[in-house]
Amino acid sequence: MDDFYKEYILDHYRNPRNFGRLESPDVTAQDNNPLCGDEIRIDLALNDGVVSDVRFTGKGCAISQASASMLTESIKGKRLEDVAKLPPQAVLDNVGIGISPTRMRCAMLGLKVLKSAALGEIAGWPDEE
Amino acid sequence: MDDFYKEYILDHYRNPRNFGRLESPDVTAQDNNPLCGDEIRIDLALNDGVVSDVRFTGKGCAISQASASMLTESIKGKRLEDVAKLPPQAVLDNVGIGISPTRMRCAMLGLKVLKSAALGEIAGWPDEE
Amino acid sequence: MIAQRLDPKLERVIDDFPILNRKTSRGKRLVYLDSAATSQKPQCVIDALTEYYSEYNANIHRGVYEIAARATDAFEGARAKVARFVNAGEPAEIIWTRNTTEAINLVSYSWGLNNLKPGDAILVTQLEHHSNLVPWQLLAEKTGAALRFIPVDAHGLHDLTNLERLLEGTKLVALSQVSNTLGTIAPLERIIPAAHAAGAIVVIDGAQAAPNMPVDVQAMDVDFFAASGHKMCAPTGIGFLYGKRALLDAMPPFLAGGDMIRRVSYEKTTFNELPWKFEAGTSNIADAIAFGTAIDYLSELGMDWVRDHEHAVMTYAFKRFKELQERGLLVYGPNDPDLVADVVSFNLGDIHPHDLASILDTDGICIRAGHHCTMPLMEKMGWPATARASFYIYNTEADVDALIESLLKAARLFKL
Amino acid sequence: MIAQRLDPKLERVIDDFPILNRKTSRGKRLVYLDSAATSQKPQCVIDALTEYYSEYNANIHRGVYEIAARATDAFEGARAKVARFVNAGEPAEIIWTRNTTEAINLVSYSWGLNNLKPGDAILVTQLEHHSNLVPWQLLAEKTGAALRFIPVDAHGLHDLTNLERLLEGTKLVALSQVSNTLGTIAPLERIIPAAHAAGAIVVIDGAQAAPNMPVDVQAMDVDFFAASGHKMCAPTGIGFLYGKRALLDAMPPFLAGGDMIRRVSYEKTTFNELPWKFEAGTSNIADAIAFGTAIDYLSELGMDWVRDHEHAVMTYAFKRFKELQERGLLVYGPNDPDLVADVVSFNLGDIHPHDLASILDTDGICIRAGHHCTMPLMEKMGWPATARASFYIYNTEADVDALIESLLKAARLFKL
Ligand SMILES: Cc1ncc(COP(=O)(O)O)c(C=O)c1O
Ligand SMILES: Cc1ncc(COP(=O)(O)O)c(C=O)c1O
Repeated sequence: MDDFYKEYILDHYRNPRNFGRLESPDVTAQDNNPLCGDEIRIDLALNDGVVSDVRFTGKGCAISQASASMLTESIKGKRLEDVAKLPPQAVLDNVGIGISPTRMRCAMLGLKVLKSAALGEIAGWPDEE
Repeated sequence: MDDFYKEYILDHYRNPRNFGRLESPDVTAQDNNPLCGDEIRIDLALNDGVVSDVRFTGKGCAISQASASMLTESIKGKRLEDVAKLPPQAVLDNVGIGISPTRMRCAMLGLKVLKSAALGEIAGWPDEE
Repeated sequence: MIAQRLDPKLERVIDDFPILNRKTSRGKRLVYLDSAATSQKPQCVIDALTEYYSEYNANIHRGVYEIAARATDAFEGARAKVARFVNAGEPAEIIWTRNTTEAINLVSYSWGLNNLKPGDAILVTQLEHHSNLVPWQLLAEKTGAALRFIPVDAHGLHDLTNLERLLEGTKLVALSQVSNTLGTIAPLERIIPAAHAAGAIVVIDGAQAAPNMPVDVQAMDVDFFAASGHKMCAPTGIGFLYGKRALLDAMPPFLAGGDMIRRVSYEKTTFNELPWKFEAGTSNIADAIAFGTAIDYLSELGMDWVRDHEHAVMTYAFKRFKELQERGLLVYGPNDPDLVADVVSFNLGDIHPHDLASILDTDGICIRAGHHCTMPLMEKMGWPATARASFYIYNTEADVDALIESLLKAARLFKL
Repeated sequence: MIAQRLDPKLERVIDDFPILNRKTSRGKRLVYLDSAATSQKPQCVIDALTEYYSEYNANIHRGVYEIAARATDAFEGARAKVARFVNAGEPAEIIWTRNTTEAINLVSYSWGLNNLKPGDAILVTQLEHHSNLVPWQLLAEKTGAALRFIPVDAHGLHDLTNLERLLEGTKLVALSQVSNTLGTIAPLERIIPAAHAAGAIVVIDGAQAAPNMPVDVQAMDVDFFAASGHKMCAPTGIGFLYGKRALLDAMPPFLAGGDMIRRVSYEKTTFNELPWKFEAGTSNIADAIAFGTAIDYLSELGMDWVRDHEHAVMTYAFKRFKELQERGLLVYGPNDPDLVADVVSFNLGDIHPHDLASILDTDGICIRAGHHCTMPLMEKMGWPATARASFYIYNTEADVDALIESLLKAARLFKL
């Protein structure tokens, strides 16, 4: 687990990319992890069904915030319907190293919120689907 | 425990003394043992604070019914205030042999009802006082 | 002591229960015929508790560290086992409760108070356990709904003659799948579709069914199903409510507190998802996990084997009871092993069941005596009390023999 | 591993807890600093369970036979032990519940729904656990009563400046004797008399007090007191509500079912005496009995010793925490061992408590991270989450040392 706290995770945690809010997002979603209180909100701007811009805000652990930050970097230019289908592995590939089961939901929170935004309804936990 | 089922207990069980109701009792009380469902009702006729007549009805095990039957035999002519003070030992002396803890309340039900009648309010379990 | 022609599987089962291999204070073999009140526990279930408390005791759901994760997995894993055991659609449809009683109260408070109004009716049967009667009496009182009864006949069988009329205006039907006093198996295949056709939901008190026969809540199409772990090899203090997700989702929480919330401010609270919405405060973690072990144990035996085994013992018991008819033995209920599950009620001459139970106790035989929490049924039938023997996976024909012998002794003592 | 200068009594205590003598999967000594969530269990409590299930498991109250009598005696004996432990007037004032949460809900449903009306107020504090907040929110919603708060200051201390005004119209005051997030000990000696003078009853959430200090419900003159066995060496799944007899007697039952009735007909039910009126269905027999064993264990240690021991460990912890101030360690709450009981909340630099707990876990150190079921307090204080260490009878200065060392490692990992 100590290996998780790699430099680039700490960097995303302390310097989250795409942090903030969009002035007039086309879709937006927000959720929290009831088990730990971590929160993520994601705003998307769309252009013909394609994600043209993205911002997120949140509070929480390095794992949830860095995962969300890395996720926002990977979706710009993607079609919304593809975003809705992103598998949990996409997050795990982003973070690059093993996540213990107790922290899985920290890692998945950003993806859950992103899917909720894309689907227009509350998505389930990606690791449970 | 087998010794409990002596001839005279069975006799009181099958031929309860003072069984039935008084036409116009001066005091009456009724109770049951919530743990087993045994029931006793006792009617008393009074004369100057002295028990002049007594009847009981009831349903239940040999121990509760025989104890109540024997109890009614022992109180005729007693002052009501003395009846109210009868100790649990009075019942145990009547039945003459050991009662296991699980059956104590069967033995005490009659006395509880009798005390309730004498006190004009619901008496506690005699074995707990 | 135990007859030698025992099926090796049964012999192994008996070996699994440490209490059955002890002697009473009078040096007698324990002949436990009160499993309908609570079952005995196999060593594996006791071991599951010891293991939890000695190796990974920790509070669940919010713990990051190793033993908390292990406890959470075991706890939620046990829920999944129960879900599979009764064939629920998903583990989230299983709510942990203390026992059947709490499960029924949960439905009565959370569904009942919010769905019933004057003019509606609640339909139960005449042979319900107090736990499946009193909550509905109180609910009827609070909501102004009427409480109606499916009658039972002199043999303790359901009389469905007027079922359709009874269902008119009925919003909730609550009944036990198996009667704990007479063993009667309810004709659910007739009642449930009729109830649904009339627009009522169906709550099954499965306290005596879940331990003794295969249960499939989806096949039965019940809306709620309640059972107690302690009657099915699990520890005391843990039971469950199965509910269809759509119903549970629409219901407000019952108990409030930690774990059942999603977000709390001083002013306002939003609630957690299923199943946690209904599980406030620290759960009975160890006993839930050990319930999972009990489910494994029963599943390994196979619930068909359990039913067949009990059927065989009951068949033998009914046969031997016949021999005592001339001594005044009266057997209540359907008196047919095909129509009952694990219990049989009886009386011997004018011996009160409490006296009978005391006499049998001196021979190491444990039976129950009284009203069995079915006072109104007893009153209707005109029985002040009955003696009840109930059989489970570890009971044998030798246990029946011991019972018969002790009954004969009681008859002699009472000069019958 | 453990420092050698250990007081022999403490050494014996540690020996009593099998889990503390095991290693984590990484081969580390288990440093359990999460007893405020749930305590570990001594061998004698585990043995009490094994003994019950192996020797005298039976349903209680209605059983005539030997093991049922033994179980009933042990069960009611445990109730008497709890009564003595908190100095209740009589055992009948102790109601078994699953946990603190259920005990508080019992009061809220049974007393609250029947005694509150629009215009009345319920007074709690700003640092309540969700279990002592959400039930009152729901009660306020159902009855139209207002929910008010005793504020806490930036150190987590109760601000009683406006107590008298807050008490105007208040019918019920509910507060925790010890905060599970900050450890703050509430000034009950001021609040309880003031509440009574204003005509309110007082409900104490004793979840963190009962395990850690002597409790005397009569001396405090509380009306209700709730606690959980699992936080005080007993199994999960058992807790209790103490209530004054006069209040309990006047309250309607909460859960309905077997055991809590006196007489049932199809139409009507009368209820049992205290305490059984409030105990519907089969109780958690084994865990109640083992709770009695835990009470014996704590009583033998002496609750004064427990409080003194924890005070000493907390004193040492606060001292060592100071060393980490320059690395960014922030300690919340009163920061004074005289004002707090068993817990301390903190944060280390910008390391999120979840990350911190994960890192500490790799060293075998178990702490809690998050909102500790006090979300509104966290929000008010502006802390997204905190790390929390809690100490119990088996924790030592060596445990504090291990914690400090691991915090230093985390600081290095996060380049603080
Ligand atoms: C102060 C306080 N109140 C209430 C509770 C709830 O206790 P339980 O979860 O055992 O019901 C806790 C423990 O989590 C607590 O610390
Ligand atoms: C048919 C039936 N329903 C309900 C119950 C109540 O179960 P529990 O006491 O475990 O809540 C029982 C057992 O006593 C039962 O046999």
